[in-house]
Amino acid sequence: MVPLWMYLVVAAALFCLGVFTVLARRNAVAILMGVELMLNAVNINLVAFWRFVTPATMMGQAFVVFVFVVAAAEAAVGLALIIAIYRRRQSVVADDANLLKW
Amino acid sequence: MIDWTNANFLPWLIPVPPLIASALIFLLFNRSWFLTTLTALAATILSWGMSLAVLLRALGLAFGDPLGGSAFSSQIAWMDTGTTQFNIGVLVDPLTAVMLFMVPLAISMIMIYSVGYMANDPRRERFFGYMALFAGAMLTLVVADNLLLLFIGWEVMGFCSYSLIGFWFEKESAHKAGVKAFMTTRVADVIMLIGIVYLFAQAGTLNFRDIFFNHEFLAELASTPALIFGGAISAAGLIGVFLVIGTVGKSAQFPLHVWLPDAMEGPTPVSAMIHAAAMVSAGIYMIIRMYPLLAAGADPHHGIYNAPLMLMAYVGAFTALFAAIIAVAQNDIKRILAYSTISQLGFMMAALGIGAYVAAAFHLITHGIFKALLFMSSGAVIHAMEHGEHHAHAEHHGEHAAPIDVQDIRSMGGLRQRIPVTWWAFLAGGMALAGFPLITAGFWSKDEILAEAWHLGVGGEWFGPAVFVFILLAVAAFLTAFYTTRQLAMVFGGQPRTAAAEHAGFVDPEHPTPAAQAISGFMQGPLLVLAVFAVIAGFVGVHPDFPLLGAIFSPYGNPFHNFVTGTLAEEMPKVAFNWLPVLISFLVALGGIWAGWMVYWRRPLAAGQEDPTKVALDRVSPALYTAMQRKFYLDELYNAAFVRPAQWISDVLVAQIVDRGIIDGVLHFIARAATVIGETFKRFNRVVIDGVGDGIPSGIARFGGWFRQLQSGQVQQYLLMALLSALVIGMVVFVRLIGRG
Amino acid sequence: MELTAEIVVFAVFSIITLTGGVGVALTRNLFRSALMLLVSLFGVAGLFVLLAAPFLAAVQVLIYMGAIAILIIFAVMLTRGMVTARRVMNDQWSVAAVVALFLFAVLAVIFVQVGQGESAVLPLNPTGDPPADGTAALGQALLDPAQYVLPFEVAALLLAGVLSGAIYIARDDEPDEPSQTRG
Amino acid sequence: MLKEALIQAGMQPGWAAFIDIFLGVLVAASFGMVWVLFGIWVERKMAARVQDRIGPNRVGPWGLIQNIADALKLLTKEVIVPRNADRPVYFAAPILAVVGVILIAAVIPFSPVVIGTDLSIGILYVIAVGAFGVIAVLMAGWGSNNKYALLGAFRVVAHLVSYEVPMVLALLVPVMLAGTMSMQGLVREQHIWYIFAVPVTAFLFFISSQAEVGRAPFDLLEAESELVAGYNIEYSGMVWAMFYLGEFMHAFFVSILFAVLFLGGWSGPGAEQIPFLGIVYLMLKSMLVYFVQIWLRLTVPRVRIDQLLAFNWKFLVPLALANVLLMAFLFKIIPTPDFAGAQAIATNEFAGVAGGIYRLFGPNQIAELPRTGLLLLGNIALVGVTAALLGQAGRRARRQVEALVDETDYTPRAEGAEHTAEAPAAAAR
Repeated sequence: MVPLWMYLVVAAALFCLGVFTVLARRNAVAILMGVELMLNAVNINLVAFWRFVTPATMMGQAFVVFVFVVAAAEAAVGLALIIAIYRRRQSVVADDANLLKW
Repeated sequence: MIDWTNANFLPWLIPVPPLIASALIFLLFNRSWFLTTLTALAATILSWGMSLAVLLRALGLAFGDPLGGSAFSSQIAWMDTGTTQFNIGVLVDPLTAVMLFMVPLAISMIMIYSVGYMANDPRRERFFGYMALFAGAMLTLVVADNLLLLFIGWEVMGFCSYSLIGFWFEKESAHKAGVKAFMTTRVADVIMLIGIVYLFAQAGTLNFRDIFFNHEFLAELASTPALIFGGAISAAGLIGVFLVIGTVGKSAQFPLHVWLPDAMEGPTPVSAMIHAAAMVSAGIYMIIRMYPLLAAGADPHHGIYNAPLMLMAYVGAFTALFAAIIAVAQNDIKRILAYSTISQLGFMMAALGIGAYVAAAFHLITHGIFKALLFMSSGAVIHAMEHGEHHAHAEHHGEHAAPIDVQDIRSMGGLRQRIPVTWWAFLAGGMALAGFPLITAGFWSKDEILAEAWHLGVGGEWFGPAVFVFILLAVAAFLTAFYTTRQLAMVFGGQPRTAAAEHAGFVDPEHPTPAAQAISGFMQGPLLVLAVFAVIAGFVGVHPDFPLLGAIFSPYGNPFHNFVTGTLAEEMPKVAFNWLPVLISFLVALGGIWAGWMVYWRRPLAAGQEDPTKVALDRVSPALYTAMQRKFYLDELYNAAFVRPAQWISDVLVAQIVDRGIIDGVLHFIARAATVIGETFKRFNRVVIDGVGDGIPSGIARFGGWFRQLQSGQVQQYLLMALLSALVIGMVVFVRLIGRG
Repeated sequence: MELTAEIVVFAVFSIITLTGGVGVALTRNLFRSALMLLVSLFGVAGLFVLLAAPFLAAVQVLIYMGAIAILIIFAVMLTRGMVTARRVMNDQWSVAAVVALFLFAVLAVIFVQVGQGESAVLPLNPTGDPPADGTAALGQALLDPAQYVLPFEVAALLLAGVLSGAIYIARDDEPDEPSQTRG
Repeated sequence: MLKEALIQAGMQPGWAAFIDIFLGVLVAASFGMVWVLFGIWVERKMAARVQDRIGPNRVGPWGLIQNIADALKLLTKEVIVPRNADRPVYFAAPILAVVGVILIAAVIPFSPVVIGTDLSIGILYVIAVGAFGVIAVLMAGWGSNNKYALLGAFRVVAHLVSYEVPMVLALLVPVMLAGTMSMQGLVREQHIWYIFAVPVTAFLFFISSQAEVGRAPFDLLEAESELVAGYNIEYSGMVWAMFYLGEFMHAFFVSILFAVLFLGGWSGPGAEQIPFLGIVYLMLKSMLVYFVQIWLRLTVPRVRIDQLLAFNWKFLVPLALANVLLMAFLFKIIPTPDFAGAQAIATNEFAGVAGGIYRLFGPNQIAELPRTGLLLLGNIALVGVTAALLGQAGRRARRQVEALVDETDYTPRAEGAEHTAEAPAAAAR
């Protein structure tokens, strides 16, 4: 049986990739993808822990479902915002949207 | 309430009416001439009445028990000077009583006289105000029971004399004279005040009776060495000297007499008041009052003299002679009298110096009376001359006669027919002054002094000062007689030398009716009264042993002598009657008069003729007469010695150097220093405070600028930072966990 | 750890997931990175299957790949201009890389140490077996009032709100030509 | 059975299971590929017949070989790749499209025994796999670097995604009835074909699956008259063939699904006993459904893209939701049929007539009869309501039009009523 920590390591790797993407990519959409990656990494962890630690209760899976919901919502709003920004400023580069500063 | 009949209270009231009158006149009545004269006369007569009442009481003639040895006195608390309480009060003792006889009399006569004299003067109300104040001050001085109240009266009189001398202030010489009088008396008064203060410091009180009647104190005072001149003089001596100097200034003795002749600038009643009734006599009165103090530690009768007595004797005698000499050479009618006053006061001072204070008092009284008479009559003469001047001027409107000096005797002459009443009064006064034997008061008082002088000096052992005094006084008496007769001759004898003299005396030249006398009734009344007194006053002090008159007038000893000695604690030894001094005084008086008559009366001067004395003296030395006339250049001397240096001091030293140099310098320096300090502060301020003040905000601004970059608007930057911090915190927590785990 | 089929399959899916992730991170072309995202999602679905959560795998594929990824691709399409942008990374990528690596290192170290150490927290082998019909059990859990019905309802509300909001945000302001189906 | 053999052969159980499943799926997939060829022929023949023409008959007897000939032709055709197209994406698209469809085959229950793999979430897996199709379309659209391709891809994606919603809702009902999502489970539970219990759901599923596949009225994907050939414009040769293949297989698999869900799959008399019979039954049912599809495709006019979407979101989805709610409500109310009791009666010799009927009709079927009846009633009620609503909507639309159009010559009214480009009400809504 594949030990738990392998799953965790893979999830961590995926998470770090997600983090890197979010922090490094210039394109807002790419950032969103990064976020999706991170959420998936979390899902892996959740399911892994559910499977290894508490298979009886459905908490892990329920949590994952809710993560899906949130991810979907987040993606929807995120993209809507990006499109709105793009429409107004003709640029989706995260750096350009820097008006909210002093 | 005040018990009018109680003798103790009466003295309080004597000085009050004139003071009130002066206040009223000044404040309320200075517009109406009638009211002014009314209040002034009423006040003086009222005070005269009261003083007469006191006098009679004192003499025991009325109002119950006679004074005897005691004195009325009552005191009230006046000032609370810290530890000691200062009382002032009134004191009536035989000396005061005597003064109360002479002073009010003279003052009232002068008041009445001045009503006539000042009738048509534009500022006559003001004049009466001052006169009333003057009278009040004199009376306060007389009744005062302590030295301070006396000094207050003294000062007020000084002020009144200044204002009265300078009454016609539009005349340059008048107000200069006023200032001169005021300054010289002030010098003396300051020294006197020092004496008073020193006395007060020693005695703790200034009350006459407290000081002069406790002998231990006087002895102790005499023994303690004086503060300043320590060894040479005792405390009492020093105080005495100071007081004497005060009197010298006040009574115009030698060094400080220069103000008296100039005081003639004032209207005649003033000069009368000053030289006769009040001012000068005050000084002598004060010395008599202070006699025990001055004589402390000395017994003139036994040849023991101390500093004050010596001072008085020499100064008095010398002044008498000196003034007499100058008087001979004077041509102004009032100036002659002024110098005669100075010499007469010299007589009194000398008498006091040798211990004959009773004789001095007697002479004081008599002199007061006939000198007042002389001044008022001279006033009348001047009045007449003014009328003459007017008429002469009116008649000879054509050619302008040179305006003559109405007061110059050389422009007078032959006025005995024109103003007969004045002529008789003037004669009486003159003879009294000259000391015409037997019938005039002057003779008796002067004789008394000479007798005393003889007895103490020549008669007995040849004591130093007494002899010196006797000789000088004798010569002075001769000269007095001489210049008096000269004056009489020049003024009244011979023919009128000028047109003014021609018309003098008559209001209306056409019909010389006595009614239209130039001199109004007001003026002539007092003259006659005083003339009478001038004659009879002398009989009060006749020596009992005097051959004929003694028995008549003084059956039980010299009445005046008995009466006055009551004031002093110890009894003054009576002087035995001695023919020699009386004979000398006879000789001197008659000799002087004869001489004067010979020179001036028999061959009256023609208009413009040189004064024979001058001619005589010129033969001796041309400069002598002019020197005498110019008062031995004393004025110039003083002027040079004091006035000019004072002016120099004031305008050069003080103004330029002190004021401008130092004070301004200091101020400028301070100002400059302030600006410099201000400047440095400004620079400091700009550098430090501004530096700090601006530094902080700009620092913050810079920090703000830098800090702003932190919020770059880059979402990813925030995320990175968040992650970093999370990591760090995680690490820390983890390490802690590991640590604990 | 002998080389069981399961490990091989696990390795395969992990590789798929990670290459997908790397692809998302690094590919220059945005569309390609989106596709790489799909690949990694598929990998994750596979891992779910391995972890005996078939329903989740299916849901993952259906929702994530079917909907969210498509949505993202739509977004990529709509912002066409930026797809072939020249600079892919912003200027803080180096720091980000370091931090990510550091993070991964930390997590990996912890997981490996603790995991192998047979600690209760990270058991090596599953402690129990999942219920026979996992999907039904999950359905029960989601709607069982004792368990997760409230979060479920809230999630529903959330979705409703979010989606309508997103539509409003993204709606184009200028009204285009009147749509055909009026009324 | 293969698996046990392998295990004995010493292979790890994991591997053995893996290989076993792998082979099963392989077989199913290949069946799919083979059948497509036949399927295409059938469709072209029917189309011809409908259009009163003969159809392919030259190549091989009755044109059977025509497809193979086409395939060969396509194989030899040169694959032209547009310049700076996104090559990997371009080539991955067709593969993904085919894969997406083949994967469905993995779970098709050909017979009680023959099945790729019986996933517990079978039907969900099918839908999930459907997503691949969507991705493939997108990749094709983007990969071919062609504006029209991209636009076409957008349209198709929108279309597919939106029709997925009613399809999933429709699927819910049989899963709810069967209580399980696994294919075999569904087939076995369908004692009475669900089409009789929930015809509305069946209707919904049929339409949405047609849209999913992109056939018939909704075949906008590559409609010739529309955007050239939709997303597969740039594809030619074998890659285009892949798309074409994928599409047909998808159509067939959907019909199989329909058969499984609503027509009882392989169930039929004797299906349990003879595995092959099951397959035959399934094939017959799916051919029936496939026939209906083609029939629909050839007769119904094409629907415009916005009408398509409007029809979905304004009619299908609400209907589906209502249907699900109704079914769930009814399902809750109707007591579950006690198959045990029915079995007992059937096996109880003494049951007499009842026993006879039960045996005749199969005890389970009879047990399920009441529920099915009630459900049928529910459906009928639903249809009635929907019809009423539609009628009302239609009348309102008609009135609006009449208000605008003069009855006589159907020209816009004289008094210049504001001329709106009022097209006659859409057929659909």
